[in-house]
Amino acid sequence: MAIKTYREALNEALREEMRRDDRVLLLGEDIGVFEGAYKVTAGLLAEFGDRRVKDMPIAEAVIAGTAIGAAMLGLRPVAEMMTVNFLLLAMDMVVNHAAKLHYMFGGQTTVPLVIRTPGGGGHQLAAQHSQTLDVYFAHVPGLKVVAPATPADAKGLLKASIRDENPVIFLENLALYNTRGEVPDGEYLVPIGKAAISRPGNDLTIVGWSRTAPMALEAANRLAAAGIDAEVIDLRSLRPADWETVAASVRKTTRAIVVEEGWLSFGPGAEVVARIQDLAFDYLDAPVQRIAGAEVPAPYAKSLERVSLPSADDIVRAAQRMLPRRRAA
Amino acid sequence: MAIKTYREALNEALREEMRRDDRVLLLGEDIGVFEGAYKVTAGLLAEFGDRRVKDMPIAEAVIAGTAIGAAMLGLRPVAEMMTVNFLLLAMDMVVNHAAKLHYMFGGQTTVPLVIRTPGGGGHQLAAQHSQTLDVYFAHVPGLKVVAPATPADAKGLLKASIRDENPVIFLENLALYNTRGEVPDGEYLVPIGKAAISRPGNDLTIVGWSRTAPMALEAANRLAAAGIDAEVIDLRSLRPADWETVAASVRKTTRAIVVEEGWLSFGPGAEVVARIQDLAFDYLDAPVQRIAGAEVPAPYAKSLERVSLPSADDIVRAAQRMLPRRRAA
Amino acid sequence: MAANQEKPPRRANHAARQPAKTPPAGGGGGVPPSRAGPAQERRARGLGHPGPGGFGPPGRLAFTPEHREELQRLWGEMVLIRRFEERVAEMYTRARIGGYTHLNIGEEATVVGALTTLRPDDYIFSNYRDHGHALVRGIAPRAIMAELFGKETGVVHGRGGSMHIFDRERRFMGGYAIVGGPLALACGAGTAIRYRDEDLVVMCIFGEGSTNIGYFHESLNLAKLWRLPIVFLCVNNQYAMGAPVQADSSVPEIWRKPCAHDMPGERVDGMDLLAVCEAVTRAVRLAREQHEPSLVEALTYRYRGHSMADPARYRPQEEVNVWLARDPIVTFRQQLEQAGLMRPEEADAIERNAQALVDEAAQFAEASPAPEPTDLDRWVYA
Amino acid sequence: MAANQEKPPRRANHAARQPAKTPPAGGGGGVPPSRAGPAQERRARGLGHPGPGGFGPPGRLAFTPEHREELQRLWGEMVLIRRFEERVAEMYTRARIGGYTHLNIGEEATVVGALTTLRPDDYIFSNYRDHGHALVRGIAPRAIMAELFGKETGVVHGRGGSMHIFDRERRFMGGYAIVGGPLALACGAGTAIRYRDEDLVVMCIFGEGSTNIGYFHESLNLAKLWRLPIVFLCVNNQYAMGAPVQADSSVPEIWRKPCAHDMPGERVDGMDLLAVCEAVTRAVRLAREQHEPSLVEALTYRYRGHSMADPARYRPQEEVNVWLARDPIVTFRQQLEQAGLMRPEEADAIERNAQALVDEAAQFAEASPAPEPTDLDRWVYA
Ligand SMILES: Cc1ncc(C[n+]2csc(CCOP(=O)(O)OP(=O)(O)O)c2C)c(N)n1
Ligand SMILES: Cc1ncc(C[n+]2csc(CCOP(=O)(O)OP(=O)(O)O)c2C)c(N)n1
Ligand SMILES: [Mg+2]
Ligand SMILES: [Mg+2]
Repeated sequence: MAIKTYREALNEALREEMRRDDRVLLLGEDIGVFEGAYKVTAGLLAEFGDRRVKDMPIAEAVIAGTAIGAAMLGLRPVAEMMTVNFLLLAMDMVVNHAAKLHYMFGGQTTVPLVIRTPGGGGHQLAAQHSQTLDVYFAHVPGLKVVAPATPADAKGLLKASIRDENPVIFLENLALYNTRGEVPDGEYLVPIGKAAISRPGNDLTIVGWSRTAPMALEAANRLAAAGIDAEVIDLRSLRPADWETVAASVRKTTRAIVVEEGWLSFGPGAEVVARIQDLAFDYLDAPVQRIAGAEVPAPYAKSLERVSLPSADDIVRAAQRMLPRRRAA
Repeated sequence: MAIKTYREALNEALREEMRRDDRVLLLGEDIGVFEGAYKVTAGLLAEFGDRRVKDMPIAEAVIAGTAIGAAMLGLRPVAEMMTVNFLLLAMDMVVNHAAKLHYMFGGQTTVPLVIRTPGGGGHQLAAQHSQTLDVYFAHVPGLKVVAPATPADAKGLLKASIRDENPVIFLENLALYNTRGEVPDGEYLVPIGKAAISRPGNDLTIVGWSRTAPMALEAANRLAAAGIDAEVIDLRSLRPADWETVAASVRKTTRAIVVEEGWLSFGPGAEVVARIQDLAFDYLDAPVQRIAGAEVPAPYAKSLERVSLPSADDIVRAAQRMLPRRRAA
Repeated sequence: MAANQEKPPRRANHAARQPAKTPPAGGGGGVPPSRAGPAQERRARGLGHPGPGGFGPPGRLAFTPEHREELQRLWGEMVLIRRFEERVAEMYTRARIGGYTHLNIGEEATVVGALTTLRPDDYIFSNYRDHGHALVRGIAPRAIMAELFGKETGVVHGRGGSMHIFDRERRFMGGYAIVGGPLALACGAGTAIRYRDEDLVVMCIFGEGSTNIGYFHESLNLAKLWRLPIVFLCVNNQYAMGAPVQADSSVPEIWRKPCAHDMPGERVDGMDLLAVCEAVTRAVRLAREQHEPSLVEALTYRYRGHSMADPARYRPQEEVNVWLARDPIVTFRQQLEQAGLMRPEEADAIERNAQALVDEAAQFAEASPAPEPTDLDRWVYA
Repeated sequence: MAANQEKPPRRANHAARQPAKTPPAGGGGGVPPSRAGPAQERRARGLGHPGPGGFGPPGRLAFTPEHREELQRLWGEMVLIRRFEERVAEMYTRARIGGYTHLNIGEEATVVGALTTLRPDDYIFSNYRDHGHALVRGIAPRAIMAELFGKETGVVHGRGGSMHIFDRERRFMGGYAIVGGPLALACGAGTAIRYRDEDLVVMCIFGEGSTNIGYFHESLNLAKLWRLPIVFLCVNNQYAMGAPVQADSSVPEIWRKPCAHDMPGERVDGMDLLAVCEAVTRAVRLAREQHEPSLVEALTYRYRGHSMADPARYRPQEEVNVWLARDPIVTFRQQLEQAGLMRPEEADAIERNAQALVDEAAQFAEASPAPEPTDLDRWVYA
């Protein structure tokens, strides 16, 4: 066990899986010599050579297609898409192909691949480079969608994703790469589809994933100081999602806030709300609140970008509105 | 006023707008001589010639790009994507470009275009040709997303979409093309963003759009015979969506069912639920129910496809479960 | 380094070794008649053009007695496709088959000539027009027909239907309904082969209309860059739905398009089984032995509409007639008979055999059970 | 009809009319040295290769007294870009500028030489490396710098930043951050021009790494098919982020790629302003007068990393040195001075002027207000 960054944890997972299984290979733009736009693949070309760490032309569709075809022939490709914004160029491969082949070919092929990609805003990268498009993947049966929030989960879930027989979309986040935390050494697997209770509490449930999970935790810690005892749930994966853990929490707390980084309308948070109202209807003391990104293309200017993204402040304020009596505490 | 099919109504809207405004031109695969895969553009090449009805190579990304570039220079392109499944090949153009340019260029350009495309299942077209991907567009600020259910709305909303200054994704549905209804002659515009109450009622609100709106109406008519007086709301557009009309209805009826054709999880129906529980929380007597497509890639076999799609039967059953006392009636 | 245009490699040799090929009858769909002289015309049409690397020595088949059995077998494959597709058309009309259904009728020489060049352990990626490909690959007619009927006994258990035949055992890696998609997947298959250092080949089959979508050049570039053992087989049947080739492609000679990747391209008469077989044999050898991907364009024609739903009114009847006059099944039979390699009784027996297979397939399909609704979500996840 | 390779059109004439161009120094990033003889090498490198249609007569500029003023102006443009970008780098380091910031340093001759060929009513589509393009197009340095600072006074009101400069009035149709995207939009602009029967031209600027994505060939095909008046300007600065051109492109000579569309392609020394200007002038004329789209590949080098975040450790210093020795600003100044067309005092004045503009721009940007948070959702919808 050592303190590592989220980036290092990912790198460790890739390295360990490549050592363990020769079928694992990496595909992507500038992942070799350049070591990845965000340096997640640092050192892997040096260790594994260009047979297994394959730099590809700027052609996202054929990067995804190559991963799918290789997976159909029994390899375990891990493709890096430089950011999720560029994955939009490979949506046909992801949705019409990766997600469909096992089913439409009557179980005769599997597609065991991972597409890793960071999303998220906050770096003034403007409208075409700052999106969080989780719902695009979470909506699609046949895909698994994983979105770790901590270095330990980054490692454990990436290793589990690489070993999964299904296509996994592995959502990273620019704002998390430098975050630090304890990461178990060696063989450490986190099962896909199980939420984590990052902080137990009784007054209120706050649900997040990826970047919004630590944000929720920060808010909960501040709320504790104000006498509000929030339970924080980190979904960890959106497909499958662990609705039972969420519902059980809300049945206990009777109130919930869902926090997501992307645009509010038709985002994954809506599904969380829909599940809560379905599974815990009779327990709810107030409408589930959503905190999300502003519904605008990401602006470049810091003054605008700052207010366009959700923050721990927003969560604290919403919680205090929901639990006014405790506010005075 | 005459009885026309949904297909004829669309054709009429295109014809009228092309006559009215020389800036309107049509782009797409096989829309000219072939008159469109679903014959929506029948007769338009003959009337307007190949300057204005432009057959394009099979290259969805550049079809969308051509529409965007032409719109930036002041034309009003209407692009047909043969089906929404192929629009996945142009997601970058739609999401990273069409939706973003007005904002990211500080208001200096508009992108007044329409992308028309049918979605939907029910024709045994299998996994790669049967999808309903409404949420992909509804989620994106900068786009408008229109989904007419009736021939009259098809005409009135298409005309309004062509005149809109923004990029409009105009969602048609294979199952609707042959449906018939009264269509006002000549200048008939339906404003984007206003839901229709297709049937007033007091016991229950059923919300649908596109293909599920007539399905909801059929169910409501059958429920009426069983003594349940359902109000049917046809959203007509998903972005902007008319949440106030939905909420007002639910405040009256206290119960709601949302019906959508696509996959349940993370579909647009979740947003409808989230809005209802937010805007009408204190009025709700039961959790909002969702009826949606099964979460599977579309199967080819009729025996499977039939059970994978929502139906009026499903709505009737759900309504009867929600209002058990009236069941005997 | 050297460009296509710089190096006239083994073109001369090659032409000498090769029997003259009949260019497709003039005026045939889409290929504008050349205004150049005969030699230039040959080259402009790309017939036998070997590309910079040269495609190596010609294939082995000829109308000679030692090939009698194999030639009859190949003719039989074409007949089987034709009879099968005719039955499919009938069953579609009788609503036994749903969805989109695309036939190989008219394209049999291309289908059989190309696929017969492969080893059983090679891989094939096809598109939605895949029944013929599946038949030649040895998938049982009954399993395909049952699939089209949407039955549990179908080759993919009724989940995929006409456009999505797949057979892992025969390395038939699927029919796909998205134009261009399979080219990208083929790159992945090629990558896996090179990764494991195997001597296998991937054949990827697509139409001429599919060469304008981004996937085409993205895939060719990668295949060349990584030296993937892929044969890109372009079935140029002159139309993409209603669009003649020159309406979609700035360069309607598809064999020339790989020049952007210094990849060899060759055009062949797709109505001539042996010519197709020869050209594809060269391409397969290049891929297998030299890891050199290449493109073969087979000029052919679909006698029916794009799919069963298309009456194909956009084509002049005279054009259709020109191609009908070159029916590959009729022509090949005549050639066999003229060379004394097939007697009428033999032909009849082959015909009867095909007919029997197709009858049996339809009966099997009809009698088979539909998938159980309770199995709806089987195979969503592995 | 005729292929690139069949027809040696006006190549000879053309070469005769054109002054010898220095090929970029050997060993320079990515272009593998040719093994062919000098004439072949010239063609293989594509220098002055006019493509099948020929690019028409050469441009008009030369180091002669009647061009004195214009030549000085062009040098001044290069100097302005250099000084501006240096200031940008400084301001980025001082955290006044955020996001991704890509500089044109080293590419000034290409930028100025190409854009100076356009009329004010022509259209330009650029990419994220757009500061220089915007400056040459006449957008005020202060408006660009304020944009980079994320200020309301920026050319797009701080909404877009470095990668998204836009100026409707100057028909500068935007910088874009998605590789390949602008090529598709340029097709739309070209379509609108043809629709209205105007004599305008669209210039679309992109890097060599962007020629492997589907958009590239989809767009070239459409441009050729519809005869859209587009100049595709490929700024081959040898690297796409860390990838040298031959790592991504099976054909590293980008000028040859349009062969797949029978589109003229030409390679030019991108460090030589007049050469770029000449080649692009021909391409512009082709587009304007004959609706013939074409591609010009300018061989140049980025002296800095891909973006401000990239230390560019993947390039050998010797390679960088070779290109530094050909600095376009130094070279052009020497040429001007040797031809007696610019005195040192004149050069100094131009330098001072650029410096003053940049100083003023930075002050203006610093002093300008940031966008109001309450304006966050302005311009989401029109
Ligand atoms: C990406 C995509 N766009 C459009 C279609 C609709 N479509 C199916 S087949 C076809 C024509 C393809 O023509 P071609 O490649 O020549 O093959 P052919 O059908 O003639 O065998 C089209 C446009 C599709 N399936 N996928
Ligand atoms: C579709 C897409 N994929 C990846 C990227 C990330 N990216 C930005 S610039 C770049 C390199 C482009 O190189 P080149 O086209 O040669 O232009 P240069 O930056 O050298 O001017 C890459 C990979 C992107 N912006 N868009
Ligand atoms: Mg075809
Ligand atoms: Mg570059």
